[in-house]
Amino acid sequence: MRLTIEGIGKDFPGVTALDNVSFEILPGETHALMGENGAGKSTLIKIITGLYRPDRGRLLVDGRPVDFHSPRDAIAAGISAVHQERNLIPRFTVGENIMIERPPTRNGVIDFDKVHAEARKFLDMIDPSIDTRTEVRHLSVAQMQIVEIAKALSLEAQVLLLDEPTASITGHEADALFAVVRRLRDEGKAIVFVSHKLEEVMAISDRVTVLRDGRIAAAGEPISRMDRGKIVSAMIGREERVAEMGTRDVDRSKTVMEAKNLATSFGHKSISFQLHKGEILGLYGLVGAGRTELARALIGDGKVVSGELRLNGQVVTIPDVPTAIRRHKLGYISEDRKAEGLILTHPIRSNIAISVWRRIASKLGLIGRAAERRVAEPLVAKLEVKTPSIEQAVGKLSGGNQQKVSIAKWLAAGVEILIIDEPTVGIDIKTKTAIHELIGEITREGVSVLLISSDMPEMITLADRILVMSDFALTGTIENSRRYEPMSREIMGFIHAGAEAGHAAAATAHG
Amino acid sequence: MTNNMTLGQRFLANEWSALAVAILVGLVVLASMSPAFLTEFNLYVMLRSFCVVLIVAFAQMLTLAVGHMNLSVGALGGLVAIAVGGMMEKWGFPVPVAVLAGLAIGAAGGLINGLLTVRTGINGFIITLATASAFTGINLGITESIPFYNLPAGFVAFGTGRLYALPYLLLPPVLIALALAFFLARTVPGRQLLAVGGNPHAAELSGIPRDRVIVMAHTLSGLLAGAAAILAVAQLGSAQPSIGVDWLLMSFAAPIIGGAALTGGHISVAATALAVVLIVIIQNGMVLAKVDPYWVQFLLGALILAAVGLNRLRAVRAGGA
Amino acid sequence: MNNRHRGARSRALPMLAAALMGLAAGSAYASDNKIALIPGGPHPYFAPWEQAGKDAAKDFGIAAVDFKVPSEWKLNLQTELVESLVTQGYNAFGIFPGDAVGINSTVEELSANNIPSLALAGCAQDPTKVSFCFGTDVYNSAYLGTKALIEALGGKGKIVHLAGLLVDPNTKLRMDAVEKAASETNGAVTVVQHITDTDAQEAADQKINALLGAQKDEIDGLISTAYIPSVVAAKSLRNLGDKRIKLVGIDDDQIVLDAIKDGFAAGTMAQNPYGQGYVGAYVLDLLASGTCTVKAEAPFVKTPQTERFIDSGTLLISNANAATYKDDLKKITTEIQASFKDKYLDCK
Amino acid sequence: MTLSVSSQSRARPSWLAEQSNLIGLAVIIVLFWVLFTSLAPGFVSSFNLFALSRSLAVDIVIGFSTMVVLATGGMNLAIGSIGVCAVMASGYLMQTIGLPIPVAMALALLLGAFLGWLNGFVIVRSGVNSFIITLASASLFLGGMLILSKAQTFNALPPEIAAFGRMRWGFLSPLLFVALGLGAALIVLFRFTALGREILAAGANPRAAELSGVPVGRAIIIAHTLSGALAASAGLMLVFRLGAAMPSIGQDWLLPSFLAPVLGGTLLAGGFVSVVGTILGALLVTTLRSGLLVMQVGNFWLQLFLGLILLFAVMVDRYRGVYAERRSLGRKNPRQTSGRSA
Repeated sequence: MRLTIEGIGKDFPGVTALDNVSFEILPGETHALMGENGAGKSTLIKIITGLYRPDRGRLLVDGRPVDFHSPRDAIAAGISAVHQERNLIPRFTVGENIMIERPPTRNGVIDFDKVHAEARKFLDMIDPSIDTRTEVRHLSVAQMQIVEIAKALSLEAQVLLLDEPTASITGHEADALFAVVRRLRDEGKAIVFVSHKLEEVMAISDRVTVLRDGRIAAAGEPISRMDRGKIVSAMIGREERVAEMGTRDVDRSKTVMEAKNLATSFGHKSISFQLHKGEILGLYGLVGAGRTELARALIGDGKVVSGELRLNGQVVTIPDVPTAIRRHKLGYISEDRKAEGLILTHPIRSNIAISVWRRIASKLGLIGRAAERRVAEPLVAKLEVKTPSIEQAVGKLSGGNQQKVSIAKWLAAGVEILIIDEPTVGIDIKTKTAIHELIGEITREGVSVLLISSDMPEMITLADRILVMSDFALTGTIENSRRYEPMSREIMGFIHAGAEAGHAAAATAHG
Repeated sequence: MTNNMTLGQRFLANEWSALAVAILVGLVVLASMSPAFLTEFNLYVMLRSFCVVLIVAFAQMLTLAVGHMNLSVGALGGLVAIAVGGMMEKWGFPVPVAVLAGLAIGAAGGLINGLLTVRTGINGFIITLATASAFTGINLGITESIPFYNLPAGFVAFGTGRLYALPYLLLPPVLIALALAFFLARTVPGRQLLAVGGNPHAAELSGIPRDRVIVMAHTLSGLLAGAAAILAVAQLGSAQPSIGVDWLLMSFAAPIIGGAALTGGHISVAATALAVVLIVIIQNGMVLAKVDPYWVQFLLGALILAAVGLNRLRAVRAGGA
Repeated sequence: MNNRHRGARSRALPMLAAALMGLAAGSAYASDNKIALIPGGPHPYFAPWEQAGKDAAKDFGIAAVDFKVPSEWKLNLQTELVESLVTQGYNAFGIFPGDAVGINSTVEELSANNIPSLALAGCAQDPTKVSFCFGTDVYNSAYLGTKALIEALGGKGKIVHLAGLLVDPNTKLRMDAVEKAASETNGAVTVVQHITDTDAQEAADQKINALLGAQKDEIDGLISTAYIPSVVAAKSLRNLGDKRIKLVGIDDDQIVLDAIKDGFAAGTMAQNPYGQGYVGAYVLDLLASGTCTVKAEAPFVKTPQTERFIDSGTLLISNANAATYKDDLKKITTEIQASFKDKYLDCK
Repeated sequence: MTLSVSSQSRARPSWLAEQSNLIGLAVIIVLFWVLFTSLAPGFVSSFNLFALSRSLAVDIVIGFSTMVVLATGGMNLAIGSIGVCAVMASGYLMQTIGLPIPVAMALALLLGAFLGWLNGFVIVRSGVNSFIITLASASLFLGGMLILSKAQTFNALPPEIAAFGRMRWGFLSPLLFVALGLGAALIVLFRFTALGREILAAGANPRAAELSGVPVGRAIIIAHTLSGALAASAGLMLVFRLGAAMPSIGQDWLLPSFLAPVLGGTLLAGGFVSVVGTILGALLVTTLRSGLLVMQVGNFWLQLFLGLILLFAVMVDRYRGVYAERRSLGRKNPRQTSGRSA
């Protein structure tokens, strides 16, 4: 089956996620789809699998245009996918989850023996150790990922999309997966393989398509003609202006935050690092490396199990988020702006003043709209948030302006340490640079920043030092030379060091 | 994982073990307290009051399975009751025709609930609260609160007839329970219903027509509410407009005590049935012990909280499954 | 027990009698009063009020005597209904109080707008602005019923009292009456339990069957002072095939009458709802048009609730008078109506 | 009901959008008043206006009791039970113990607040859906009250109670001014205090509020405490009106308690309340209730009308509450949007 993607475009308020994306997926090939976070990869996959409808362009199967209203249509057309987030029914057995699309029936009744036999067939391809009769909720994250892959295989689809399939499985399970991928390819099926990991892509894909900021950077290039350098430059684009950060005086003598072999309830074993006054400390890692979890533990949204956390020299324990903000001046900008960052239905003025309501309220706890406006207006001007009025509900702003409001919120709260998680995901290029400059500026005003990002160029542009995290452990610290090539190679080196070291630990660490 | 749990752990792990123990203890205590407890007539009385409540619990259980709520169970029941009564008394419909028409009205009510909930995407609670008031309105509008008294003798006889301690009324609920257990365990729509309850997004991504399944759940819930109403009319021997007025609390208590997860996806027909048995034993026991009837109201609330607490404890202990 | 058809059949008799009386009285007033008869909520006991109102309107030439029922047994629904009817121009009310005291604030407002009101079938608690209370002497009726049960038991045994809604003002009086009658046998007859709130079909069915199921052998007699429990008890005893437990009920539902005939019940205390409606309308019409006022020192009966009580008559129906009790009630109604004016009213 | 166009046009601030909904509601109320007055002149008689004002006062406070909890996106099914507990407590304190009226009333309000606090505390501590907790606590509170009071009505209350219930200021009942006073206090709470904002933020997006330093648990508990106190005050108002403390108070509060706030624009999903809207919502319901009775439609069909109105109001709420989000996700976003699903 030949799947043609022709001129696909997709817009979200304030940002164009995909613009005129065209390439073809041919039968009997492994086609890699690469791109930085926010380049539009998962949006494209959601369009191909029928979850989203494209605003422009169309999909063609063997030359015929198709219109998918729901995942059912895509599955019927022979396209199945393994999405990044877990999509299994917790209380169903493994076998039933795998065969959920069309459970085999005998005269109208589900034949469970056949269900488990069929499921066994697909499961054995990857990991024979999983019993099809156990309930999915008792499995480890890695095992769940395998069941998801087996489920996609069971559909005998012509086109199989794998979105970051190896993110949380060990090396030998990945190898088993690659063997299956090769076998399916030889049987004439098309495998679309979405991944960050360069060497995986180089190892198994025939052709590669690279997306950058919603546009095609390289369409269906045979892997033989592409080498690491070419792929990376396609992903980040040579000519992208690396924002010249103004000189920033990082006071290395003063440590504002220090962690000594911290262990957290999320699974970190022993994390140690130091954050200096006015410094931007980068924390780089792939999806599932445990960076967001570390941030949540630090601000009291999770539990620090053991080890020592010092703020400005004193040992502190942070019971909950309000205390982190009020007493320790510690703020956190979440990666998921909509769900965890802002209150979309409330006006800009309240979103900015939210964490200082108690402070600006009068003795009786009274706050007028004017009090909030006095806090919000200067910051909206300073950060150049484009909005018709301060009464505007935040949900109606563009991604970039929403992020500015988040930052304004923490500036209003007068935080000294700000943890920023994926600051520019899903934000257009122009605003991205403005936000980078903004982050630089607030550090000049004395705020120290712990920057979590999986956007390599952003990390290399902003961070003074970069911690590399892999599998809930820090595997290296690098002084940022701001030269892209050597820095990205050194970082990826630490990633794999972590990965190898992680092999043995993976099964037990947080299974 | 589950495979290395001992038999004892496995017995304690599932939902209805605690209920079975509680029922046994209840039976023993009450039998010793009063000899009349195990007499044929008293067992008959208990089984009779068990029938209607069980089907009402099943009606609510089906909507809980998809993570929704059906507040119109009682109101729809009342409407079906007077419809069946009216059809038999006023228009002289033969009993089977009236019963089928009644079930159809119940299903239609459920269908309306389902479509409105899905179409507006609003929490089932508000929609069914509104339709409940509408159904009661139609009921009162038609009957002006005056019951239909003279129903066909055969139908009324069925309500009071018994074989030693077993009331004829017990037959439909037992059949419905078996059919429901089979439907949820072995049929495709049944599994889809639990799948949508367990993880709606995953179900949709796996190609399950989520909206259609939710509408199906509400329709079946309405159908069962109708069935419960018809049984209640047979039991009372007259079609009372007030049937269903006190069903709401019971319809939630039994499935929850039977371990139904409120977020959907996990219900147990057996555990719900046992929960109803437990509740009926408590009610009967209290009349026996000459205890003030208001304690039933109090105990039901306490039982719900206890069951919810137990579920939380079991979920936390099993690592937030 | 078909309430609707019974209504039709029983209408024929009183209509005939009333027509005769109307002619006799010959003093049809062409009055434009609009009178409302309002029960506490939907209940078979009040069904005869509708016909009584129509008969009174015809016999006494009253513009309208309407029977309006709140949709549920709730005082605020009854109050709302009364207030709305005032707005619609009704200028006299015969009310069964949803609550003996709760009704008084509404009655106060009615009298402030000089709209007369009577308490029918149930009394309002003094101090009250209702002209007087015209109903069954529930205390006396329950007392006579319990005495009849004790006699049927042969003077000794354990009895259970099935009572109506606790919110009903008469229930408390009936419970006291049963206790008093039992105490007079100094210990021979004891009241084991008062089961209240059984005046709704589902509650009655569940509680009475559970009671019989659990304590069938320890009970000797049942005294029911509410309509629905009498019916349910009669059905249960027939279903049980038990003639040992004696039952004395209230009201004249066909199932209870059949139970008396077949020996499952010893008797039932008949009340006179038709008379309450008929005479009530008649008096309200006189008060509303101002032709009469209530005599201050009229020969009222004093009860724990009110000093201005008039008994609408009650009698025990047993096998002896099962066939003729209706005529006896009719006689009582006509006597009260005829002698009412000079006994209780001062008229111009 | 003019469907506010705000969700489409970006420029107009939400203030006008909110007002357009209230204006729509007010227009409908006026229309009904004209209709009913033409059909039954007695509708605007001083007697009916007084009766209307009294039942309106109670409906408003019942609406406030649910509105306060809707702000947090939760719900409170126990307002009827809390109301009747406060009523019976006040009856007991006044009649049996003989406390002066103001002291008894204050203690009854305290009891209502405490029961509300209990709901909030269990909801936050257990993390279980507020529907189930308040469903269970409703029967717990009611059962407890019935056991203690044996469902005996306290009808020997001091005469001032019934007298106050019948008092008239012009053709309106003083109870209405009590309700409007409570409304004013709630307006101050939700528009001008930090606590009010925290409750609304906790309702709109509890996760974002938590991460912005808002103590969400505390806000929910306070909202439920307020809800309990308001339910108690609604119950006490009925005691004044009926002149007796009766166990049957509060059983039919559930539907009106949702009708008034939802008609008035309070979002079911939480995050937005309209105090004036709730008042107008209650006025519409009371007008319809009284109007239908006057039009001889008979109160039997009333339930049907109220049900249909709530359905209609819920549909309108559906469009008012949904944000640009709906278009940004391309296809119709998943059915269960920000609505607090079970």
